[in-house]
Amino acid sequence: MKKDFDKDALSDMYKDKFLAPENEIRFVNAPDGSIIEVNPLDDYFCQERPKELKPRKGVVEKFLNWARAESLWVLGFGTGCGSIEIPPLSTPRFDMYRFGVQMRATPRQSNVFIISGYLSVKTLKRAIRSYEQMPSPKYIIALGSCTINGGMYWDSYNTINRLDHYLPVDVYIAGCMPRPEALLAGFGKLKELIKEGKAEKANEYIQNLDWYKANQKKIIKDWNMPDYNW
Amino acid sequence: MKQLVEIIQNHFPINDIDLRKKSLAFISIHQNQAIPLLEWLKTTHGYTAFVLLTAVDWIEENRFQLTYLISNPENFTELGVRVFIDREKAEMVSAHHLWKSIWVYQRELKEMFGINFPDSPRVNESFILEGWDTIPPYRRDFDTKQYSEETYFPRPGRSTNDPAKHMKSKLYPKD
Amino acid sequence: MSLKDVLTPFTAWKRIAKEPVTVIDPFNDRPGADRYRGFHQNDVEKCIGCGTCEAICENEAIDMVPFKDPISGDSGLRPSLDYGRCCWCALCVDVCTTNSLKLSNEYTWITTDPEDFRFTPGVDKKSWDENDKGWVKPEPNYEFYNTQRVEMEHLHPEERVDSFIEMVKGYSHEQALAEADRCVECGICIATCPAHMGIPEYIKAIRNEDLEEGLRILYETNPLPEICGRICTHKCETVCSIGYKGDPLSIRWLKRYIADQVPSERYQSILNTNDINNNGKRIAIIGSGPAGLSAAHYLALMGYQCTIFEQYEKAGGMMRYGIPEYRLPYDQIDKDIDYILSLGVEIKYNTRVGRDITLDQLSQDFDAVFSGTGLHLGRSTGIEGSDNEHVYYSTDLLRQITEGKDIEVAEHIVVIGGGNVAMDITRSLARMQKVKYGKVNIIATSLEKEENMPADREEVVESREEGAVLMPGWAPQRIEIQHGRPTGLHVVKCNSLFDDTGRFNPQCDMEVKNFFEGSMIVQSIGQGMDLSYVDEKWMEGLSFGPRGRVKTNEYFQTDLEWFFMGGDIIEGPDVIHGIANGHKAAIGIDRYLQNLKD
Amino acid sequence: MFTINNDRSKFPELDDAGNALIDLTSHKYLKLWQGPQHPGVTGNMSLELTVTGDEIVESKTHVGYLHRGFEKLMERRTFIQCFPTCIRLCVAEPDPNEYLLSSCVEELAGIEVPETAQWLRMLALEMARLQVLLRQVPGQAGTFALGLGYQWGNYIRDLILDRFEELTGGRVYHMYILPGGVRGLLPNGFKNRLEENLKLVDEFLPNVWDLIYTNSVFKKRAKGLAVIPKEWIDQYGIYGPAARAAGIMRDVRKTHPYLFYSEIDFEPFTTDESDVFARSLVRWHDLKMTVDIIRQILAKMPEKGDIKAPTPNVMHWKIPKGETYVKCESSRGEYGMYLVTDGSDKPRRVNLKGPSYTHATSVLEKLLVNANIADTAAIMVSLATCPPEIER
Repeated sequence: MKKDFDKDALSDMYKDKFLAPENEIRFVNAPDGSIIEVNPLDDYFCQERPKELKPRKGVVEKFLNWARAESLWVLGFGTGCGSIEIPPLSTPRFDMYRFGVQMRATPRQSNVFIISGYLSVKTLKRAIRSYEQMPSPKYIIALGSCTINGGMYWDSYNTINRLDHYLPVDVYIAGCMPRPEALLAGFGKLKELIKEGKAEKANEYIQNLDWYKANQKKIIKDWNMPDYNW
Repeated sequence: MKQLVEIIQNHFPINDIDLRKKSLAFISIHQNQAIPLLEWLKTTHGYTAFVLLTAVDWIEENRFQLTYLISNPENFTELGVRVFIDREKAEMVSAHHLWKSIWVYQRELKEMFGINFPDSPRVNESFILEGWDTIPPYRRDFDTKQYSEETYFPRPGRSTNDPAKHMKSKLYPKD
Repeated sequence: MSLKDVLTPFTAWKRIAKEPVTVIDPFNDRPGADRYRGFHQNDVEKCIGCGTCEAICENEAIDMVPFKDPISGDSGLRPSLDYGRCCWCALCVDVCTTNSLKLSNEYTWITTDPEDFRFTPGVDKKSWDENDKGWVKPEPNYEFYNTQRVEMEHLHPEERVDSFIEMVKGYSHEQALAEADRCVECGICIATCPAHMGIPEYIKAIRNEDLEEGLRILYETNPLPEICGRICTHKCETVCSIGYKGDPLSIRWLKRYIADQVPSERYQSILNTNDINNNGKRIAIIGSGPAGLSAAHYLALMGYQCTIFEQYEKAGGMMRYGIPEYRLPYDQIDKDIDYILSLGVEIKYNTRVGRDITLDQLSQDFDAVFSGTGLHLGRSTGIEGSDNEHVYYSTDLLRQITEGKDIEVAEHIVVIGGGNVAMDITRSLARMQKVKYGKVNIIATSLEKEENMPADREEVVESREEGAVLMPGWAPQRIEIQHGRPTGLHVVKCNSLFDDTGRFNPQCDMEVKNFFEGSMIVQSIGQGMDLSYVDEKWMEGLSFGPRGRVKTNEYFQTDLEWFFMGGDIIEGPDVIHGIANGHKAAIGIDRYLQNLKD
Repeated sequence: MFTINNDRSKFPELDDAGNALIDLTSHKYLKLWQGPQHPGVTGNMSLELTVTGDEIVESKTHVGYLHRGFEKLMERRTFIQCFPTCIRLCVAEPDPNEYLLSSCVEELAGIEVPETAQWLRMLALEMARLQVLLRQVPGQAGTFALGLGYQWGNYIRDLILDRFEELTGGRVYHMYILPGGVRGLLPNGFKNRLEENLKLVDEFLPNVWDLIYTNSVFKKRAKGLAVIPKEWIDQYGIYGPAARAAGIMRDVRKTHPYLFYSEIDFEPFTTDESDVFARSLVRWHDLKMTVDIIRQILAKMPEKGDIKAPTPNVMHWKIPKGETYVKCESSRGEYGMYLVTDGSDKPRRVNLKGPSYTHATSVLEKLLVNANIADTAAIMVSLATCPPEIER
């Protein structure tokens, strides 16, 4: 599924927006008196385009999908109201660990990103970085009205209206906010999709990267980071 | 509150007195007199706690209202001091020397209303927004719905009908 | 640090023997609470598509989408939800005027396609449609608008029964504001009003205390607001959406409030009718009833020179001669008519077309003719004894009362009829009985049963309050005449009026008889039209539809191009239809003459 | 190659005026960002820390990750539409928002709320406080990696949410207190079920005491950490439990009794230590007191009665021109709303002032200086920062 995309618009979008001071090239005095050049864009980021994760053949892929489905590690980044229902999930009453779901503190260890509600532009920028830092295969679960069509904040100047323009979403859960039970059911649905090999949104993101980047850059005014964050 | 307002009246030219309830009153004072009044109330009348500072945009009158709400922790009363400033030249003397917390409010007002407080610490750093490049959002002439529709791709495909107009078009289209 | 501080935390181990608290099957074991605000349900049969839910939704989550063809009182629209917007606050449920909307207690809906989250509850089948738990509007005393109407003050029955003083006092400023506040601005009523008046707008003008704007809105569609504000049949109120949970809005009294509050001398400046350009065309209007006055008003605004021919000595037609003064005082009729006359409309009184001037003559002297002659002929029951001189028609009596003529008032009176006119004559005669004999002794009988009586409910109640005895459900058989004078009316029980095919075919039980004593009988079972003024030559040019009515097009133009007809002879009978017809005919005449010019 | 300088006594270097002189290009300082991901107790917020070793020399608070522009959005909503909107200001404890908006509107419109509704409001507010404290009290230990109490507390909190669901129809966003009254009487058997849950809290209190407050590790780390001097209370704007931990009685329920709090017998706990431990202790006592208050409310409140005062038609409810400030006590301290109306059917300006506004900015920035990186979470939680309240 390729999204329609205007190449000319992109080149405009890609014009460098200003870089944050901490991302500019700087010189640091080492304790021994030598001067070290630090270029954060080169030193901290990878400048290469991401690659699609091609499925393996036959039984191997099935086995991998089963393994992936039964071990969903969720990034502990609560982006909106919905994150208030994460603690009940991770405590004894609902106990998501029995479904193979657990919270992780850093993107490098996680493969599920719960966008738990509205995303302000400022958070969207961090969410994109976090998402891109997650290793493939990765999945996004979107909670509540806000991620679908703006929800409560449909007319707010600072929150996005539809998440699927900026990040690829595998599963949507209705509600404002969805209850823990609905969230567990959402994990169930995601598992099904993974087992059937249908949770391919991360690859779609890479296929349509330019379209997503253009959308992201349209609203993130100070894009002071490289285009790819992995 | 009435007593206090009378005492203030003897020292400062205030008007628009609104004795809202037993523990709350609002007064208005000229821009130049406001900070001295606050300082005076803080030092001599026990209004040592600062509650909030916010602005109201009276766009029809082309002015901003700044409300300094201060409270007296001894007798549990609150006093709102209104100051009206010109909307075109939105600038106010900073009060950060009076309370340690007030610079945050001033920084927010600078960002969200575009009211400048020269000399207030970190007043030019962005506080809530990031890379905002149009008019400050809390001003009345900023239309948040329009901005949202232009910027954030509302999901298309919805349409609605007004019952009265719909009935007219179906039942008596020619009238 | 003491040893105790190291050891006490280990007491937590005592909980190891406790029963686990985990919900075993969170998908099935945990239905929402009884009040849970889950997904929407709508009873589409109960819903009237008023759109109040859409208006209160702060997220614009609700769209009104077509469900069926609109009918009077039902817009045919139904709310459609966008779950990309909804926040499940249930304000839509709490405000719903018909209580058709509710929330179920189901809460799980998962999909991969965000476009799925749009549906029309009750129309699109969902798994929670049969769910009977969930949020409904809290009861009691929890309303978002006042369901009780502001009571209109009336003269007390004892005060009013012996006089013709107007009995409805009218709203005060506070009452009008309170009543206008109840409107939810759905606009369902507009389609039902024959004149399609801008009801929500003028009620909004009352709320904004801008009565001048209110008057302008009234005159857009209705040039007789004082009159309509008193005696309109207010069909709008029967469909009013807030009437489902309580009383409908008093739309009629609010209209009257606007007209009452604005003094007549300010009308011209408010309505901006000081200078109207005369276009030199002349229109003849037959009859100064509501239809004629309405046509004259709108034609005059368009610049036509209008002349009204009125057979009696005062203008107003049935409004003056058919409606008793206690319901519609004459000075209020004059207020509306005087304003119309101030626009340059001319009335020729005591001029009956067909007697003093012929229609043929009018057709030559004028560019177009509008006829709104109404229903003036009383209709007879045709039963034995109805040709007696002491058996009257209500229309004649009402006219004579208005004219101030001395009429016979017997001590015992029987009125035949259950409509508003029957109530009018009953109550008028009751007043005269009270004055003459000091007591009321009048019986009104009708074919229809109590619940089907065509008269307005309040008329029925007020008649009773004034001492009249109402006997619905009796069919008149014969008037007993002794010594040339009626002594009473024989009736039999009437069981049903219409047969299965809906045709008028009264079924009576001849065994159940009754006798109503009365030395004066009034027949009030409907009126007939009188087209005798139409010359034979033109009569041939007209075609007739059902019930002997002249066929007209949508602009009330007859088959004779220059001849327009409207009001009770075409539609109704009531004032508001007459006004609507007159307005429409005025537009039609304008179009006709414009086309003629081209 | 590098020699590590362990002597940090001269950091940060000060200029002549005594301000910190931080040169990032030297090897002595490091900039470290904490957040905006949040571990569950506070909302999204980031701290820009300048550290030397594991010691913080400068801290800047960055907020705005949860900014939705409520105050702007409410300016284009009618008063009844503001009601579902404003409650989402604070996710963890939405009820004070509902109460503040309602009571502001009622005050300006001159509406008298029925007695039963007022008692029900009190019940909802106290239940909300209970569920927040059930997370917050053990949550403080959670910041020192003692997660067990958090597991216990969250379970009981979930039961309280079940009661909320029964009473209000919502689990987290209750939308219960609306202008004019509340949206429902107590369901049948509610009192008994709530009492069952309160018994669990009774049991929880000594357990969590043994687990946390006698715990040598917790004591060692929390005592003496981030002491707030008494003089700061008014100077910086410190409210609620944080002020009470410094020995200053700040509780709106006592100082400006609203609803029927004057008929309830309670005495908020105060202590003088003013460190993280003391603030946590105050919250533990608050939790105990809340249970007691709820029991008193249940005993005193009437069973039946009107739940809503008649209001004008909410579809076009206009409120006379005016302004007011109403406050109540949230679990974090004084929570106030400043409402300005201009005679139309929409508010002219709404400004919400929560304790976090000062706690998380000027106070936190000040307290973090000289603290360890590992203690930042503990200090944040002890101040009960709630970022949505700051940026709204």
